[in-house]
Amino acid sequence: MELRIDPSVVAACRSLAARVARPVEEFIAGHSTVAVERSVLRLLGVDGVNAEEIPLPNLLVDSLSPEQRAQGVALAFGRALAETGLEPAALAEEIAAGRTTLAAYDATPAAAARGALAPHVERAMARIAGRREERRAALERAPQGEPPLLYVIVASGNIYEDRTAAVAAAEAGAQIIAVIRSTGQSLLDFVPYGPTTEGFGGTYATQANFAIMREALDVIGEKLGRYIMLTNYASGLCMPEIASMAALERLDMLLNDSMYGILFRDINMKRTFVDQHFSRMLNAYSGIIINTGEDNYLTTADAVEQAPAVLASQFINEEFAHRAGMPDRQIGLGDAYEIDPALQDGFLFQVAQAQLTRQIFPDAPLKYMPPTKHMTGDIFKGHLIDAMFNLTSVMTKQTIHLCGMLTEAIHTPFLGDRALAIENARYVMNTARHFGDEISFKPDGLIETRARDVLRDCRTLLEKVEARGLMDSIAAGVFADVKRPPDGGRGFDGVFARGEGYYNPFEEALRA
Amino acid sequence: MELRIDPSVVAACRSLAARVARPVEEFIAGHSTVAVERSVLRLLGVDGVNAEEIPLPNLLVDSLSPEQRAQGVALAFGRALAETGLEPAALAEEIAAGRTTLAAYDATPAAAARGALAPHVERAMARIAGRREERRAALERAPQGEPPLLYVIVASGNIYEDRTAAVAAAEAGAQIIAVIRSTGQSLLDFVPYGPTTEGFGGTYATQANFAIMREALDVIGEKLGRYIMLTNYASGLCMPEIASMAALERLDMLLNDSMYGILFRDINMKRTFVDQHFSRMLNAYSGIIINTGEDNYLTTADAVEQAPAVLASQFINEEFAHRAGMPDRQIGLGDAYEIDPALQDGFLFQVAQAQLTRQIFPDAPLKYMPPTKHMTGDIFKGHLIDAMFNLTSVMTKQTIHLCGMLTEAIHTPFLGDRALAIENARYVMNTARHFGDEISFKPDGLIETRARDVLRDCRTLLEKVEARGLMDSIAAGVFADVKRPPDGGRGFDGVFARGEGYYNPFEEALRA
Amino acid sequence: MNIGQSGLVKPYGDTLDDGKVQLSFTLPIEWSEAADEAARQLVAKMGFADVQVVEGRRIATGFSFFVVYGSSTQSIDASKIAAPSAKAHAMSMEEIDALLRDRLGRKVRVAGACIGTDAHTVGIDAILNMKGYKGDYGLERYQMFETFNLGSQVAVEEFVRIAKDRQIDALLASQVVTQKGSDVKNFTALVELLEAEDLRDQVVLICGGPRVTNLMAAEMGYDAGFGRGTLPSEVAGFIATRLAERVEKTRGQR
Amino acid sequence: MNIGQSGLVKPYGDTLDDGKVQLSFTLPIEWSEAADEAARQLVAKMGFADVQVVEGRRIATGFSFFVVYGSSTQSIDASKIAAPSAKAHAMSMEEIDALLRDRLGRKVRVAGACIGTDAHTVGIDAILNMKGYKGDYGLERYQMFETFNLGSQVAVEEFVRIAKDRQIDALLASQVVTQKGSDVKNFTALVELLEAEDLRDQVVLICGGPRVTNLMAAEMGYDAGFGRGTLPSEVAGFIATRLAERVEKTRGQR
Ligand code: B12
Ligand code: B12
Ligand SMILES: Cc1ncc(COP(=O)(O)O)c(C=O)c1O
Ligand SMILES: Cc1ncc(COP(=O)(O)O)c(C=O)c1O
Repeated sequence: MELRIDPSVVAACRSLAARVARPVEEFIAGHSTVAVERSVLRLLGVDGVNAEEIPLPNLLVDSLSPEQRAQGVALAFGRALAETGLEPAALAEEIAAGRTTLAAYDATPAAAARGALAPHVERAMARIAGRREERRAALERAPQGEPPLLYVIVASGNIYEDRTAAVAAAEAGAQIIAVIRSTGQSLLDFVPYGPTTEGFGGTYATQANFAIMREALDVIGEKLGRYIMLTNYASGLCMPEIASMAALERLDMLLNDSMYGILFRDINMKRTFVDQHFSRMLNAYSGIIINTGEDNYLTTADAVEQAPAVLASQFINEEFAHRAGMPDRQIGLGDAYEIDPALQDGFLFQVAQAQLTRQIFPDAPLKYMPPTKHMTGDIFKGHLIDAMFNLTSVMTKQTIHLCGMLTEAIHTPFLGDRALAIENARYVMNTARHFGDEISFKPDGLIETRARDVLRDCRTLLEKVEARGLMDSIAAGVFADVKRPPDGGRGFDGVFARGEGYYNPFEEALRA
Repeated sequence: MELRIDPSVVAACRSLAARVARPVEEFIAGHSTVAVERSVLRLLGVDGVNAEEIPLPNLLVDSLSPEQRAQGVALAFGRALAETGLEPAALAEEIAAGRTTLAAYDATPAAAARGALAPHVERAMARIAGRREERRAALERAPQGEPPLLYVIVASGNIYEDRTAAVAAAEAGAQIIAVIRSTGQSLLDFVPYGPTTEGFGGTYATQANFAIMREALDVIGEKLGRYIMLTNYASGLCMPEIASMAALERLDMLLNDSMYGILFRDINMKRTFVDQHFSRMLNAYSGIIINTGEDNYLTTADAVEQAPAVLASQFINEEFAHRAGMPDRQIGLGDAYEIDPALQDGFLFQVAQAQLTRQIFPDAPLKYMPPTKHMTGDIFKGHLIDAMFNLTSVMTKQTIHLCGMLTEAIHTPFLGDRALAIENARYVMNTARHFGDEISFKPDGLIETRARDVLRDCRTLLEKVEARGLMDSIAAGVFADVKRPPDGGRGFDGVFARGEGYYNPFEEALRA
Repeated sequence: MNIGQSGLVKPYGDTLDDGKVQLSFTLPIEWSEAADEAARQLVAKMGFADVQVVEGRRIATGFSFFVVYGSSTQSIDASKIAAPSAKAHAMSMEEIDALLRDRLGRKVRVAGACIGTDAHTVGIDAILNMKGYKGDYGLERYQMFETFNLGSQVAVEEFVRIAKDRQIDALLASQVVTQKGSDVKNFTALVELLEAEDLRDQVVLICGGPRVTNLMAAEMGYDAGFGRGTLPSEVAGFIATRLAERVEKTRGQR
Repeated sequence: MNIGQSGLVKPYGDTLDDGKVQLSFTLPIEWSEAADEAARQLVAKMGFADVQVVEGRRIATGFSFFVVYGSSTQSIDASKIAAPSAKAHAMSMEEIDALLRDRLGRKVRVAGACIGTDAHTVGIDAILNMKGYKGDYGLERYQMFETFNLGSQVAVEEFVRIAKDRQIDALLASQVVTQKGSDVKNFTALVELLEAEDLRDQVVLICGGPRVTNLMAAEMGYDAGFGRGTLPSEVAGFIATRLAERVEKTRGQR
């Protein structure tokens, strides 16, 4: 079922993406953010909150002087470690309790700081490597089953109800469980703490919640003889911190897009670019598959028109991921089934787009999002649109398959909705399992022509972006029709230039 | 989306079917049945019931002496017409009232009888031709819309509720309305009379009910600017009578299968063969499209195994229809989507079968039946199976598309079920309207191989039938695993040999 | 069971005891915003709280279709539901044959039919025919059953006559068409006729069909009822156990 | 309307007043035949007659899913439902602009936002943006509207401040997330704050979102509420009519 597309156009798009990313990479190399620094602390073992519920990593980073911050929190913290001889967690507690400050050790030489950090960095790296090895072994013992991998969300707001829902979904056939974050968490400039039981439209992403869910899924996975993957959301103001927590708690995937926060959450672009880079370095090392958010272009604007933008975003996400050291097998590029169900031959367009993505990114674990925007309260109709989506996915061999819910327009999924959604996917994917292998497209027909048009328009778009520069293009509203100024948006004050001697021990360790 | 099948095998099957039908045709030519005779009376204008609810056509035919009957009711009735000078309806009333008998006019010469019949025969033929012309004009004024033509059933048991349901369905997009008969009507050796409001699992087929429905559909069709077709069931003990009534009331289609009654209702085979022939002659002249019942093979046995039997039955039905003077465009051969939804790649097999039928019978208005057997009380799953059926139908360009109901396993359709079913078909057929045109099958792949296997096995089956003779084959259980002895089953006593001078004026008129 | 302290259960949406139920129905009124509101009030009158009309639309002149969610205020003590299954006698074909050989010492004579005007034989065939159902062999395949499959549209009188004439041990009646209660009517007619003919206690009387439950069977005076998805061995197991028990009892009485 | 003599309507399956309703729900119990029976009794307790559990199956350890049909015994007098639509002012863009030009003689200042933490701007954008919705132009395209689209996650305080600062005539608040009643909470907070600031009578106050109804809007103290499928011109028509009325009234008072 190959589309005959021009490989030279694909190659041109890739090299345009590289040229688009290069100047941004230079910016990234010269900057850090409060979130990157907080994640350094988290990796070192700093966790917990003070009496006002402020997470210690925030407390510590916010306590840095501008000069200290420019060198990275690690050096200041390392100095204190060296001088106090405390473990990182204990040191953080001391500082939180006001019994000492990071300012107190400025005179300590950088070398001592590095020395004091080294064993903790090593321990963190080993712990992450251990988690990665756990996953490898578990997958070997209890393979996941064949793709499209069925992915469902849980989102009750209460981690314990979510756990019930997740276990039930796994039993029903789900292969991946995503815990959706509470409304607005991506705009918080800190990560909440502890197990949580209240959230709106989702459950807070906290390290404790990660652990609760991981354990439950390990248990049910063992019972079912199928490893169940766990995923959550990174993109937002805390991308690198969530990436660290996910690494430590063996999440298997993370939503992580190089531009989502900018376009869809009005997060400052510099902040996002720096954050995504470090978070992806961590994801790469943790063996975590990232999921990019191209579906968002389609839910906010017309899906037929946005197709070239989706493809362009995929090229850019791929490029940024490569630059963070990520292999193709961890780059879960996004796409979605969002064409108006009333459009004649809309299904053909969807097949064209899905197959085009499959061919252009042959080794990427593509993430295919279900219809959402055109879902209505008519659950019967919704179930059918989901079925056509399921069919497209199995035909075009998508990898990560988000199961559409018949109640998409109504509420975050009920336990029964999830069972019906999984049943839908299983039925369609089984009855048409090899259909894609058994057909080919009419040469120069509707499907092939559509795919070529999208590819051509994507190239034009990337050329435009390359000519203007990525940051300016975003400012000019080239993507998703939204304009974001380079120094506007949330979290800009958390971006800073790396000073002379800036040190992030994990960056080094991860590059090694 | 052509399957590469061997045309010589198709040709072989056709000539086998011809050889299978020939000896049966000889039998048919030498026999008549009480149902054929009753339909002659109906066409002449005899209708109504006596005080005991016995229809006058039955009363009259049952009153014939064996000798009279062997000559056909027309002669006896014609003699009485000639002698009494009454109109047919009035004459029948006189006989019913006991004021005269058919036996009274035996002495009248046959020529006088023929003469007396002639104007009534002519009037009947003209009326049918008029009905046919009405349909032609209506379709020209308000075309039906493109196939697959959406066909739904109404079956409340009450003709007035059925009318409400039919009009609602037409508004929702239905192009054909079928009124399902009450349980067991096919085993009645008479046709009930008048409008009826009680039936089980369906509504009685009566001429009054036909007229009520026809009128309602003409009105709504006019309003919608789309001619709405009406259909009912002929096969059973009253095939030719229902064919006459349908001709007079401008039904557009009739379920009419050359073997259904034998296999699935234990009606005597000779009775059925004779009845189907005359009923199809009438259907041919009325411009009524017949629908054959191959779906029944699939609901009673395994659909994967029965595929060759379905194809064989289609060849036989085609042959019998041709012999009754029917053009291809009126031969609505049946097929159904009944493969177990749990079978891997079952969808591929369905596509293979549907496309095979489409290619072998390119001009037949194929009738595609929905999943029924594997439908369960899980209406959500059922809706999905129906969606895959709808997709198969539009891909393979079926003509008459029975909309599957999500509540198939539960109740005869509710008004709301029908709306959902039509919505399902419309959505799928629109979003994938030209998908079939845009793909081709892998040469020698699963789909093509399956189609070839079915065709090959059909030929083998027809060879077996031809070798044994059709009647003996049915007796031996070759079809649908049921054994029916040639002289067993219901209605055998209504079959008789045509005597010297047998006369059926409509047979002559229809042949002309 | 995920039940609260009380033992009472409620429908479960995404939180224990939230009571969430999905409803859909048609109302014979023209669609409008007021129709949505009528649907909402109607569902509230049915006793649901937090009623949300998530879909309401015209499906034909004078008819509107609705999808509604609400929270049921009702709950039920699931632990107190008495619905003994007739399928409790899980045995293999070999075990059943052995049981009958040991305890009864002769072949069991079974007659099955689709009674009344019902012509849906696939279900009863699935139980009786050699081939069976979903890989589970039918009664004809058992060494210790002699089966008579009378097919479809068998009048109740005919069925009872055959039971008498052929000295049937177990009668299996099937009903698939349920419209307007025709199934209950026919099933009831069968018991009544058997009682009138003093045959009721002579036979193991079983009914089946997709809408049959064991409870409903008991209420109608049957020994057992089997619903959707029944396997032949479940029926065979029931017959064998019941007959074996009768033999015990008769022995005990002597 | 296909209603009986009484004016009362019931759900319609295939016969007037048969009351047929489809339900589905999950129970937190392990599946068994007794679970089916529990589901049946539960639906009977909800007040339905002729309850049929047509599907019951295990969907996870300790959870079963059911599809049920029953006949509702409830009915409603649809003719007495008072749910005036806010969409009754069907006018074209040209007509609306003309009305405003004639009666108001100045541009109407409109501000819209997705309030609270809600970030679902597609709905309010559909009403405000030039492009509009389903071929119906948005308010920005009208000559007589000056619109301020404040985007998403606008705090109620911020919204009221802007209303004051920019002398807004009509406030449009959107809520798409409804979980745990967050929509009603935010909408109510907005009215209360407007009242506290003595601004309520100064503005035409409108809410919208997929679960909003005009009735609910009235109950919360809004001038109008617009639900799923709203077209911009319906909102524009309402604003224009309401403002024109106010002008009349003020004139009348003088
Ligand atoms: C196949 C079928 C037919 C075939 C029947 C062929 C045949 N020889 O049986 C044909 C095409 C002839 C047919 C005709 C009609 N059918 Co029909 N048919 C069906 C269908 C699609 C499947 C039934 C089936 O075979 N199921 C598979 C078997 C294996 O399941 P089962 O019957 O439930 O049996 C299992 C258990 O219930 C149990 N069991 C059953 N009986 C017994 C008995 C005993 C003693 C025991 C222990 C167990 C047991 O064991 C079985 C194995 O697990 C159903 C819809 C559906 N999907 O259910 C409609 C359906 C049953 N038919 C229906 C109707 C209305 C008719 C007609 C009346 C329509 C018409 N007017 O033409 C006719 C008339 C037939 C008549 N006189 O009865 C309706 C009944 C509505 C209702 N609830 O009353 C249904 C539900 C379709 C619908 N939605 O309208 N039908
Ligand atoms: C697109 C979408 C998103 C996009 C939003 C992008 C954007 N910029 O708006 C993204 C991906 C960002 C998103 C995120 C989330 N979403 Co969202 N999303 C949707 C989705 C698929 C479509 C909504 C939509 O755009 N509809 C199309 C518009 C045109 O329709 P509309 O909003 O109804 O608007 C019309 C009318 O209601 C009316 N109207 C609306 N507002 C107003 C205001 C006025 C004044 C007037 C007059 C009229 C009016 O006019 C419009 C035109 O007719 C729905 C599911 C669905 N199919 O409905 C879920 C949905 C709304 N989302 C949901 C959730 C939970 C979330 C998240 C919280 C999930 C998470 N934890 O990550 C986040 C958080 C966002 C937040 N902080 O609010 C839930 C809400 C559940 C509930 N009932 O509470 C839904 C129902 C999905 C689900 N089943 O879980 N989402
Ligand atoms: C890439 C990506 N990250 C994160 C999110 C969720 O972010 P938020 O918590 O802002 O809704 C999404 C949601 O669609 C996404 O696509
Ligand atoms: C060809 C044909 N005729 C008639 C019927 C209906 O006949 P009856 O009334 O016997 O159910 C069917 C039903 O499926 C059929 O396929």
